[in-house]
Amino acid sequence: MTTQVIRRLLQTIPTLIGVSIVLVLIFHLIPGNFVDSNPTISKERAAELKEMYGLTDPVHIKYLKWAKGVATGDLGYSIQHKQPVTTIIDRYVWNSVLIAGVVLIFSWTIAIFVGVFSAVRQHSFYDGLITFLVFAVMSLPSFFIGLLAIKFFAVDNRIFPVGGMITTGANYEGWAHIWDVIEHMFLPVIVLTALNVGGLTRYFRTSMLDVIKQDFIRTARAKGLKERTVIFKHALRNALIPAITLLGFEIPGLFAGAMITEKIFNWPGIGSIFLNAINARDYFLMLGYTFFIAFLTIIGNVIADLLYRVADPRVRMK
Amino acid sequence: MANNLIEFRNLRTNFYTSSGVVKAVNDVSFSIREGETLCVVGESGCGKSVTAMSLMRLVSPPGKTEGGQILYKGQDLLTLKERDMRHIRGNEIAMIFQEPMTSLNPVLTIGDQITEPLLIHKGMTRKDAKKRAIELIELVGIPRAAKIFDSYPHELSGGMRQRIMIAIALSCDPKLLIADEPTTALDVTIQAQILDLMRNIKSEFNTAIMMITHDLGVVAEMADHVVVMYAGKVIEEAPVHELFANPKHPYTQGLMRAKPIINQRQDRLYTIPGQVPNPVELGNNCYFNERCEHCMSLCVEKPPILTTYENKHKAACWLYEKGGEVS
Amino acid sequence: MSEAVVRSNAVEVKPPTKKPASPWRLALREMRKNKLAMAGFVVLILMFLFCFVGPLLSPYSINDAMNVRNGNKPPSAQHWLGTDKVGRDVLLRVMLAGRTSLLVGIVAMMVSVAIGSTLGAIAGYYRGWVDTIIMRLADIIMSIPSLPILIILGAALSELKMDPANRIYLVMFIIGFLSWPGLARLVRGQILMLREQEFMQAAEVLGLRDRRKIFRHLLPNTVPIIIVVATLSVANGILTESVLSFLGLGVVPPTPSWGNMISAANSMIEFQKRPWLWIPPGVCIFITVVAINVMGDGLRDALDPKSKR
Amino acid sequence: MKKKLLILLSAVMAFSLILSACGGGDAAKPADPGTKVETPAEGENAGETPAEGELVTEGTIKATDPSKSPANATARKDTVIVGMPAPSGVFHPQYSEIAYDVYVTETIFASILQVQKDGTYAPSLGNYKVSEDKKTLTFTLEDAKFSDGKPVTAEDVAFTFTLFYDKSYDGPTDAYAYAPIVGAKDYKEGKAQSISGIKVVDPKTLEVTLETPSVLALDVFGVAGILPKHVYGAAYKPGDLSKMKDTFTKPVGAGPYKLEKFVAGQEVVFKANEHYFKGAPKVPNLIYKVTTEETNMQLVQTGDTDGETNISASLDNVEAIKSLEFADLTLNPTNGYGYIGLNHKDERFKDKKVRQALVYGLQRQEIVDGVYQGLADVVNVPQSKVSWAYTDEVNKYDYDLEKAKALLDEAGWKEGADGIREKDGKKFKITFTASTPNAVNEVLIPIAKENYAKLGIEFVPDQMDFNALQDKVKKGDFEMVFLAVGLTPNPQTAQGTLRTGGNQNDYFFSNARVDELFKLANEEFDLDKRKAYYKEIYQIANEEVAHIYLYQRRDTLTANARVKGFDVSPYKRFTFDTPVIEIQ
Repeated sequence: MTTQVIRRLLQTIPTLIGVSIVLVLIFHLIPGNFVDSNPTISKERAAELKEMYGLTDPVHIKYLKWAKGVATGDLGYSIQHKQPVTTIIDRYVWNSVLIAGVVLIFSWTIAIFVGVFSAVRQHSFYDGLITFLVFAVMSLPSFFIGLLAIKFFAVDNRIFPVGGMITTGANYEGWAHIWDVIEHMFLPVIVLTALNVGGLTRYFRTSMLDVIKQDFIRTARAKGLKERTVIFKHALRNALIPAITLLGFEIPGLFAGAMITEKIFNWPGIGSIFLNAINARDYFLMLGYTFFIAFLTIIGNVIADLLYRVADPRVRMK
Repeated sequence: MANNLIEFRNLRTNFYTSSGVVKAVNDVSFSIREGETLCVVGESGCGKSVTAMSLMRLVSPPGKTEGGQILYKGQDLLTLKERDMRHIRGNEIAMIFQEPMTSLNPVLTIGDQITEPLLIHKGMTRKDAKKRAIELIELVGIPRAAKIFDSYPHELSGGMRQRIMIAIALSCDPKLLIADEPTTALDVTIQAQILDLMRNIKSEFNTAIMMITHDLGVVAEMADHVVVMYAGKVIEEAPVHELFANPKHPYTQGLMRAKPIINQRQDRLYTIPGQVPNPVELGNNCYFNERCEHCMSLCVEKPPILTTYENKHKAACWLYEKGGEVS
Repeated sequence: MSEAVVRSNAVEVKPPTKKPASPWRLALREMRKNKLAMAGFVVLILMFLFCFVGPLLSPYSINDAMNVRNGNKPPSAQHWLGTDKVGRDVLLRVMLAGRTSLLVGIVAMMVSVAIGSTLGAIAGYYRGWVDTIIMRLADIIMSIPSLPILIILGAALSELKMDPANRIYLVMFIIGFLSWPGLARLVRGQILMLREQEFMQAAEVLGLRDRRKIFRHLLPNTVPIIIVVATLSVANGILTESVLSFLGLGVVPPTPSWGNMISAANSMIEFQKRPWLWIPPGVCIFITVVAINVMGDGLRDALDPKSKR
Repeated sequence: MKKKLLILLSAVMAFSLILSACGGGDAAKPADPGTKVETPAEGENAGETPAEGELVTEGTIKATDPSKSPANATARKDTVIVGMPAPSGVFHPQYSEIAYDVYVTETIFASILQVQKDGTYAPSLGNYKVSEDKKTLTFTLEDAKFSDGKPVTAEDVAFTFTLFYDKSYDGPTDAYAYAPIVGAKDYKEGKAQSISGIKVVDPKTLEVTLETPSVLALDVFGVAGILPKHVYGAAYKPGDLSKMKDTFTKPVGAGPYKLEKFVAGQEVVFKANEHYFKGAPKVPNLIYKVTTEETNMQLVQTGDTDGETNISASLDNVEAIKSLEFADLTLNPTNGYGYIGLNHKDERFKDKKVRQALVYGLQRQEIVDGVYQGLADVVNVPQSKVSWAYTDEVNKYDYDLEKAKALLDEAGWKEGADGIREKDGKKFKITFTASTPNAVNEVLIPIAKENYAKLGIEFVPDQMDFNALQDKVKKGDFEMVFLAVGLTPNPQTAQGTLRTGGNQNDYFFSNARVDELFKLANEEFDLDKRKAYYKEIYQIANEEVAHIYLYQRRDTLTANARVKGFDVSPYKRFTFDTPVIEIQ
């Protein structure tokens, strides 16, 4: 087991290096830089600052310097925030993680139930309806759903707060604070879940349809098990195991989706910071964050892979 | 003479496919007596498995059991509430299937799968169920039962898996065991072992067995009574010796001839000419007429009726029908 | 209930032997029975007509001078869907935007299919280190979060002195380029399976060249799966473009796209006061993407032998 | 520090707020389908805003019914909440760069001088005197305390000033260019332990000696938030200010408020500083809440905020705020302007007549009204009309097609067979570099295209992403470009754009007299004398068409009428009013 884990981890290294090279190359191409956007400094000062930030290095030196930092856990220096990139990520990422986590739980739960229901009733009216609805929520751009949601739920009918994470000036403590945050989470979570749930529902439906056709389901029924037991114990477990590998790829999707919703709902997450960083050309913050997500994805995949091996007895590691 | 355990009366199960309605089980009647082994014989698609699934009430869409009765202990299973039917499945009537490789859930342990019926039907505690499960595993002839209990299906061979299937089926001491081609997918040596096992079970527990097969060798070895099906209909039914000695229906005769006989060298095995008719386009006639050597004009005009002859022998063929000759 | 029983029982029944229907004809027949998918197909055709023929019928033209004094007019007899801020006819813009958006979706799909299927086939056919390299590359692209990279590529490549009118091609290629790995994996899997099959041994015996084997014998067999993925990726392309437009990095004005038309109405006041600016493009995206998705889904069902009834 | 607004402005351009426009009240009839939409008649003049009646485009529009204030706002008896985009958490006066960080530091820190409504400096924490040779600035301090109760001394000021010249200082202030202190170079290079030009005379007096006189030094020293040495000294190590960055979220200053809590991306919570030297603020709690362009108006409406700094000045928004009835709306000319930059290295643009023709031949008023519906003015000098240095004694360049044609004829550009002017066999074709998406360009491009076509000039827009555009401009790789720029209270900073080789002079504008005037002005501390210099500079810039000046738009400050005392100008931000505002 340990050797498997180690081997799998070692395999990620070339991918990580590849990702980092691609990223640095792309970022190097980006026109504009933070220093030049300050109109009040002299050309000499601008050159001095660029030198200080390492913006003038040729790309391979830039890469080596940066890679060296990354190897020691230093993702670079955010010029805009005047802080290490890791500090900035740490400051904002948890808010994003909160949303992403809740969305992950909701969307998987909903997708599993709806997908199963839809598969069990394949070709029924409900299946058609669900198929349509799922495609409907998948078929609007995220920002559009977000703006519509704000319009209907926060502006026209003041059911949810317009945006942000806490009620300013309320100074809630304890449970009141938690409820306050939950209230503010409603809209972004609903929107992100709606966006995320569609594809997953389709996945689970297809996967369940495959499983339900298997012989062992017939065996289970022939044992006199309740249909619920057949579906949720026998079928779902088989459908879920391959889905574990999907989890790894959920990460970049969730964070990317969150970028838009954070911007719209004014949620203080890392996504909106990243968008700002792009516009301000905060070189290392852009690079650091993108690499961070890529890293999470790769690690997420490894973990998903290992989990899969744990969960599926057929490939279980001994 | 033992009592009827199961009685099929005019069972009809249809499948509504995109190309039309398939009468998979078309007015089938026969019965299984307590402690008896009944073999249902026929080619692929003749409706023998669907008959069994109809009995279990596990025919799924687009199939639908639409007529007739299946009497079990005087009750019509077809009208039973789903809840009551569940209590019969796996408990009083158990079933094993053709593909042992895929009939066990790959992500649950053998133990989980054997104890499941014990827990739900017998209300056993987990501990008792485990004890019983290990007994069952030993009963079906697998050594190191305790270890097998915790294994997963993929760790076992096909023969062992089929034994496990049998153990599951036997777990609640069913009155009837339906075995749908239980040996088809297995090696010949394993086949013999499984058949032995089933024979032992039958003698030990006095369980009735409804065995579905296309292999007349298996029939000869196992059956007390045989039902021959063709295109959804029962065309012949007789005690096993009677049938082998005196097959009436040309189809049955064909089957007999198609079976290789040991120590008898043949240049070519006999094959029944033609193909199984398209199930959607069945007319109002004898479905075998196109392939029959003895086809008469009547055969294409009217369907023959299953008629009882001597020695509890039933057949549906105009050849033996006086009425047929008359009209 | 499942179809398992059906498969093991009734489907043993031989299929009707009327005509030896080709798999395509079967798929088409299957498709026709899927009402939702057919509806999607019809809607899509109508949408194409709307976008490509519609502008020819409009009294306005894209070359009309803008007139801010005629801006932000609500729907009227002259302008059925009103005018935008600078006085352009919204209906005409919606139709022209549809051309852009559909084009973006289709070209992005073609790029993705071309790269994905070729690389997937090569990886699957040659295996070994070729496979490793291609799949590693796919891994790399898949693990870079696509939205940031789209944004960044959009910004980086704006360096190329690109006429904004041509920028849509760039957007198409970027979207297409970033979405090939998924398809490549699928195709690779299929090819790995297919190359072991008998007809390939026949090809081997004939001494065909690799290229011919891959592109004439193997790839065509993966067409169903490619078609399904391709259909869905058109929808995806349209959505991605709109999000990029919202961030100001997609198709840029004055070239209209549904995405940039919606995002032009970006304040709540605009949202509430002038619904004719965002409802039409919003509805168009919605209808088109739903139509493509249900059609793709139907195709999947039709082309996938496993899901045959 | 003065540059923050510029940064804000560039950011605004980058994000390209689509300023929603409204044709409300527009009398123009919809064109018949199938015909080209008529552009307004030639020569039709600016000035008229849509027939809206009295559109107030400047000053404060008072709330009509303060009692309509939402209950939750009214319920806040001791707290004022002001909305703004997210500060990034750089709460250090020498490092804060984006406008919203500056808002926070201005609330927490006090400076020696403070900017007035007209852009002049007034004494605050202290005052200054200039020596005879104008090289020595003497700063004197009031009796003041930091929020921790310790007094503000000349040592603190010296410490603050020294930081600017540290080798590892990477904040936005280019101190040496503005205030070349004697000894700063040696200190920066590590040759000296301290800066010889900074001298603490006594605890209330500090002397700063410059290498050359520079009025810009006030923009460094006058407005620098004074850091308490006893707090920040620990983080200070010459040549390595990395520890200073850990203090960003724990600021201590002598300003009206002290930081209570910073929730990144959400809010900045302040408590009144009881030691504030002008007397503790009347509002005990102040909160800056993070809002976004999409919904900031709704937050005022729901009472979640009492004030909002960032609602864009569009007719839609102005009307919406008016309709709230309980909010005061202040409309100020933005401290900046939009212009079309000409590359003076381009052969064609070297001819003044051509440049002038390009101004005369462009319907600037039409463009500005099209974008801002009256909430912007056409400008003719690179200075805000509220500045003390402003002058309108310049050519107005009203739209005059004939004059423009005549000028081009004089310049030797003759109309060719195809209607395009040519000279020496070269067609007059201008490539216009424009960022997109951009609200101004959307209107400007079609109008300019048409206007210049009438002049016989082919106008070809080349649109691109803002950063790409900026890059091109920096490289001098453009002919004509639309950009906006911010201004600072000190008119001297305009030297960056107008002086030969100025850091912002990407247009290669060069005029010997302008260079000379800027030099004179920089060495003069007397306002009247400086005013005369600047006036001449503006007149030359106008006459020579250094740039085609386009517009000055509006900024807003929206405040719930229950909060009294905001009195802002383009220079004097609301932060300077925080000590005096009251809740009614």
